[in-house]
Amino acid sequence: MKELKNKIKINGDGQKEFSRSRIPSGCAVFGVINEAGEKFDGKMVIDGISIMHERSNGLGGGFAAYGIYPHFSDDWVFHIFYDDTEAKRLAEDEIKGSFKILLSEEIPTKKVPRVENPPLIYRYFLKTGGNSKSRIDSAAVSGLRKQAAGGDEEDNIVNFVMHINRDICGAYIISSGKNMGIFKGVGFPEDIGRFFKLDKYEGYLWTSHGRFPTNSVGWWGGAHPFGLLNWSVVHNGEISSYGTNKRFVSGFGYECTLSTDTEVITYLLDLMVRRQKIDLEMVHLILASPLWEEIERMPRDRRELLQALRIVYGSALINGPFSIIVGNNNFMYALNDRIKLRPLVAARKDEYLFISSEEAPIRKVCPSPDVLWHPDGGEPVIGVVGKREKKAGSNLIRSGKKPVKV
Amino acid sequence: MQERPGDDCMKRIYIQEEYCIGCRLCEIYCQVKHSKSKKIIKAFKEELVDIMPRVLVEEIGYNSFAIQCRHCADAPCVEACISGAMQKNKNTGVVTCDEDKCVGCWSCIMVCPYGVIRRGLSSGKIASKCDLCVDEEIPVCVKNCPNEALKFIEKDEDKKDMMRSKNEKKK
Amino acid sequence: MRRKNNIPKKDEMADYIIIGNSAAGLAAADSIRKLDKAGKVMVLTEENYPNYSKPMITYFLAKTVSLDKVYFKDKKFYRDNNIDIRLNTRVKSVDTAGMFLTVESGRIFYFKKLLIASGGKPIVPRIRVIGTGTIESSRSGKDKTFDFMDGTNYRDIGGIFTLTTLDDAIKIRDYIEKNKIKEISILGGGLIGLKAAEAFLETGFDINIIELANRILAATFDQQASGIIEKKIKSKGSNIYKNNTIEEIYITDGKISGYRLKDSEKRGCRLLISAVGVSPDTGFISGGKLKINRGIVVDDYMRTSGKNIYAAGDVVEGPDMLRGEKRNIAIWPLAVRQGGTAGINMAGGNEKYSGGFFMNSVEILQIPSISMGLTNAEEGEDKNIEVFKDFNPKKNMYKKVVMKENRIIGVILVGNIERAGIYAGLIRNQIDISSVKENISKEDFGIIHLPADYKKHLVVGEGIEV
Amino acid sequence: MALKLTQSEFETERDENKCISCQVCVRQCSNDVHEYDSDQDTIYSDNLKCVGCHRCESLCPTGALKIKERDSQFKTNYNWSPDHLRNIYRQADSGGVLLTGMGSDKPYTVYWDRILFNASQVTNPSIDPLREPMEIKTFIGRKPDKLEFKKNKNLKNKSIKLKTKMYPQLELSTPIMFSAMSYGSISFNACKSLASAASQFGTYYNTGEGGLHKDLYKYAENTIVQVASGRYGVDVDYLNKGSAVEIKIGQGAKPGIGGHLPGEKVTEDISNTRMIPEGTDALSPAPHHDIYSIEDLAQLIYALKEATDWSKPVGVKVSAVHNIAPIASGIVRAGADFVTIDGLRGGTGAAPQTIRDNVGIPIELAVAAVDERLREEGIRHKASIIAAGSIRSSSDAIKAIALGADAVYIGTAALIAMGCHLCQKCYTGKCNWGIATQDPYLTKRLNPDIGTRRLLNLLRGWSLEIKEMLGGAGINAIESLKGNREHLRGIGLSDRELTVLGIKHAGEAW
Repeated sequence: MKELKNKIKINGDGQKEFSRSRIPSGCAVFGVINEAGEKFDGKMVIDGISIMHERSNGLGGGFAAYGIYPHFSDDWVFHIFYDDTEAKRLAEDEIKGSFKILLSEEIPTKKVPRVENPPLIYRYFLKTGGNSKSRIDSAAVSGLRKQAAGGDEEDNIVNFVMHINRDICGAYIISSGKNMGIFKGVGFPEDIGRFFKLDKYEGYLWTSHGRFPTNSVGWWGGAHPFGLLNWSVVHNGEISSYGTNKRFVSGFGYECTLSTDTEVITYLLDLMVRRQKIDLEMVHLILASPLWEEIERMPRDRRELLQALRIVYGSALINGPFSIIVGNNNFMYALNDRIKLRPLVAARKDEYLFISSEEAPIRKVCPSPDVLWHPDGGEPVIGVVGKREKKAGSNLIRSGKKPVKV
Repeated sequence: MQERPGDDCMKRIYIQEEYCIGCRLCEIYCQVKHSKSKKIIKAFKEELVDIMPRVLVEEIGYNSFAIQCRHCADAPCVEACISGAMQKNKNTGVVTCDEDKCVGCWSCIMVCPYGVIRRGLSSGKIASKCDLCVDEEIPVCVKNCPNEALKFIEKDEDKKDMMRSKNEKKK
Repeated sequence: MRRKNNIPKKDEMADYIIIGNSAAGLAAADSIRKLDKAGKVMVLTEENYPNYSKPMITYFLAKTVSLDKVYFKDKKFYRDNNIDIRLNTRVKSVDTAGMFLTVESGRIFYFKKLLIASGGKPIVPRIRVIGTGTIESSRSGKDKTFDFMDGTNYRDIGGIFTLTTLDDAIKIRDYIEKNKIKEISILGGGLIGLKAAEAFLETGFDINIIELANRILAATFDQQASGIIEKKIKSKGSNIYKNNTIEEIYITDGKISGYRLKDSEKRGCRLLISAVGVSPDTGFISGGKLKINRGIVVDDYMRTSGKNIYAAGDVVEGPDMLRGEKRNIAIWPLAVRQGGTAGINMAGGNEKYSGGFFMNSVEILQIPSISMGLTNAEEGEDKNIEVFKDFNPKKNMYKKVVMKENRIIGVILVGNIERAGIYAGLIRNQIDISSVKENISKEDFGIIHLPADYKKHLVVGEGIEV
Repeated sequence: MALKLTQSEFETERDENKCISCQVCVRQCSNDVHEYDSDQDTIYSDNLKCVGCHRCESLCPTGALKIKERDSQFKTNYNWSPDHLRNIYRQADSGGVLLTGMGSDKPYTVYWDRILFNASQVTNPSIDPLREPMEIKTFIGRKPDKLEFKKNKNLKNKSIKLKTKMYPQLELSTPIMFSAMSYGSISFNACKSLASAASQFGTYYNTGEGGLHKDLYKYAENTIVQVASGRYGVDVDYLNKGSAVEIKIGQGAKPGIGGHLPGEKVTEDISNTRMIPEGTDALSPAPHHDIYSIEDLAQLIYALKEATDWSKPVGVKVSAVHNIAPIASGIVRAGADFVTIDGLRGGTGAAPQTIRDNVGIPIELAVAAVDERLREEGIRHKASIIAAGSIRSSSDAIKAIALGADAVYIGTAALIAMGCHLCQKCYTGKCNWGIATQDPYLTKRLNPDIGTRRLLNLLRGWSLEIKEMLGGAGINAIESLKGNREHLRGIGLSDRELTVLGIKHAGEAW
């Protein structure tokens, strides 16, 4: 593993070097979930995100789709970008060494005028097994991973993804979940959608993102959403606490390779929900924790809980403006920073839950939602698959605020 | 005969002995205040007539304190004054010595238990009697004490402070 | 007996009547007004001046103080406190039971509360007179020959005066001018004698002091102290005759022309001031009505033996805290304090007079001197008397501190009288100074040398309650 | 020996037409520099004794005095600097160790001054502390790896309770505490000022190795008691009085050597507090004689935790030396709840000059290295790091926290707030400002009411500035600054220094 790393160094080109630095971005986010698990094609979400054309500058767009690979629903599917065939070869060696490849194919795309020089885009349907365990536990694994890597399959996947993204130049695993995939690149989101022919896919949960990075270079790997395992995160905003959050997750073995805010948010979510087993309904108490003046007014038990959360997970607090939509196999989770410096709107119609940076996209895809509201700073909006039957009355997990009757 | 320093409602000068550092700046500024020019260098260099400070610093070793007239409620000096020079102002409670009425009989010096009234050697009259700098917002000795040992406070307010600092000490 | 209720118009009525218009009287008026704004207050005085400070008359004589500066209360005092002042009203008798008094003019004044603050009358010794020529008596208009002079008839002899009132001072001043007097003899070297001497020495007269005791200011000074003063007076060319008195007075044309001393030395003298002492002016109280020893006896609340009758000032025999008995201490500060206390009690208050002790301050020819308490005690007289002395005749400095059972009971300061009041405080509050005895000898004896608790009381108001 | 080779370091300039011979300077100078000549009514000054503490200058009512550093008369020699000559003269005179006070004054790079802080423009809004909440509440103590919760499944209202038992924490209203300054090296009034300012502001002060004076028991809640190698004043009550216990292994100004309190300073009151005989030099031994290796430290930490039945954090203070990173890691693994790192420029009451000026490393590099190492080992969250050793301003504090410290200790800064003029003569015990002295004539010069007020103002000022800078960088909670090196940029630093500090150079974007 050691020699592999420096070999790559020699022929790395400027872009790789440059890509290491974090790319700030302001942008648009849009997500839809059908809580009854009913699938719908990508067209709806493409229409939604395209309304917010002005919120991105054409240097990044992307989608996350859940439930699109029913045939391989319990196998891992990796979407990988390669800058060149060399990177593909090296990456595939690694993959062969760790997984059994059920199917590997190029992701079908369509020529779209404003989407230029795409990288090589492949997807692999994999099963763990084979000699995956030995290769991953190699020397390069940091101390903590040993602690976490008690043979838990998902940890191995995390380690493998980090290993590829960090050690093999030109190879980026952009999604590594089950029955889900991330389709992103340089371009306006609606173009990327058409480029990946998303109208051909059907899923019960779609999130999308239009990017407005503040520098010129478009880089396919840097677009949103950012994926790890079943997580997909789209993020509008910029975290002032990036340094602290990055350091915090690195203490638990997460290597921030792609240097985007979204990446660190994803790792925070994975750490909190999956590894620290913190309930989804409580995650906002950490990522956007209430202010001390509110905590001091709470009853004793609640105060003790929140104080403990801030003492232990203070470094996980995401500070600075953000609105994120997080996708996972069975839920969509949206959150605003605790003083709501970025817009976020939510709406419901029958078993559909819409989340968007602006109200217009929701109106476009669903002219008369049952209820539409603006969640408070630090107040999550959660949609869970299977929560509702088709057309049944809504027993939605209501967020603190009473929704605005439309 | 009872001497209570000052009436109960007037601001008085009090001292925290333990913080008096014996620098005598109170005396110096008192002399300046009662000089003609009121300017420190001019007062000391040109007004050769000895301007007596109305506050007196006593010091032995590291113990020292500044003491000045207490403007007592039933002031012995007012009682003993045979010429009516020593008067206690009804409203401000301040005891002052009217220089041109004073005949220099020194009865006030004889009775003042604090010994803070002193003879003007050249004038043959009382030359050093604290007038509480009534025309100043804060007496100059208090204002210029570098260690805030001198305080100018209302009696009750100061009583509360004294009590509080005493409790704090005891607690 | 006059019927009480229908008082004949001619008589007068007041809630409070004060006999005497000096320190004690006006202090009482002041404190009455503090408690009783409405009550009718009347002050009777036999003299013709609204108020003046008796000790200041020697300053008037020495011309350091003009006539209008002799008042110690400002002119508006009576109007401000609505006090009815009656000048030239000498009280003839007091009916303690009927609660009224009669004045010389026969008018009767009823009172609810009476304060006797008549002060003291000068004592004039009985001296044989050898007259050549007749003495013209102003009042009787006939020539009169005497063989003895005493308190009643000394005024008929020209050139013989006492010095206790402003009138005396004015008469003396006029007499000196009229007769171009250069030399003055003073019979009595006590307080008043020395005060008079102080005034005349300031203005350049030659004086002769004739003192019965072996030293001047014998009541309060010891040998060393009076020695300093005597030396200074003699240095001015004046004479002091000690253990001596005047045996005979010679009269020519109704005026004094000389006298012969006990040791038979004869001297020419055209102005003699009798200053042998003062005694309480209680003549107008006929016998038995009030308990009177040397002065009117009062309790701690200035009440006399008569109901609703108080007394204060030089006329009184009050508690002397040092001797533990009642004594007549005729000094200004005590008069003011007693008057104030009496006033408060007369107006319904309840203030206790904690007693006083003798104190005196006099400056003679630029030598200031202060004496207080029992100053004549000497070491060894009584087993627990201790005396500290620092005698420096060359620099005219002397400090004597008399202590009994570790409490200061007497102090004499000559030359350096700085901060003398500290000793007064120690005496008054009978502070035990055993812990700081060695400091007493310090020239700059100050508060920092005092016992800790008393020092704390003075400096920060804590420590012992005094 | 009559010949005095040493030259005076300072010279007092007295403006004759301003000096009114009021003798305030004569009375105030404890080094007897000024002397009044009564016949000529003028005041003379002996420059040799002047230590440059500016007391006379500050109290002179007419501003007639000016104390100036005397430029040395030696021939300029960049190798043999005037200090070297003076030191040798002094040493040739005394033959002893040259003592000095305060922190090193050598011109080593001050990294604080080479680091710039970030601010947000456009991409994220800066937060205005006057209008938005700005949270700088800080917790010091051990943190669990993860939290468990008690959830009652059946209830609808999802009430969740905390299951994990938290370790004891120190709660600070601002990430600034007063560093260890023992009663003995500084006066009781100085200790009282520190204690009462700490309690009023809601932060902590450290007793140092001088024990806890009984009159300061009432500030126990805001006291961190120190256990040093000399064990001065340490008994079970002392341990239970404080809110935290700090084992002192080392001090930035004198790494590797013990404490040195000159005998003149050990008065009766101090000997009671320290439980040592009066007047003896208090020389605490260099190593704790029961800690010769890391496992002994672990034993002492648990012994202290047992003694205080696990009710308060127990931390360890070490001076910043070359292997500070592995040392800190060892300390955390030995069970310490916080690690105090005292840098090269940390102050001291008395220390050999050569050690103070040549031993140890700057706190900036130490904090960066320790934070990095603990992070790599995945134990950074377990314990808090407190940076000490010449934090001179709120910006130093911000940079220390951004480099990885949880909070900072201020010592010299607090003394300066109380009047210290850094004349570096604390060891003489003649501090004219009444701070580093036990002479009652001098200690009364520091009125604790004034001391407390000035310290409160300092804390308040710095806290406001910290809030301004945090807000400027778009952060509204101090937790988001801890270790956030992305907000720091080096200027004029070598690549090597940048990597040690773990920060980019100014000009480089993310």
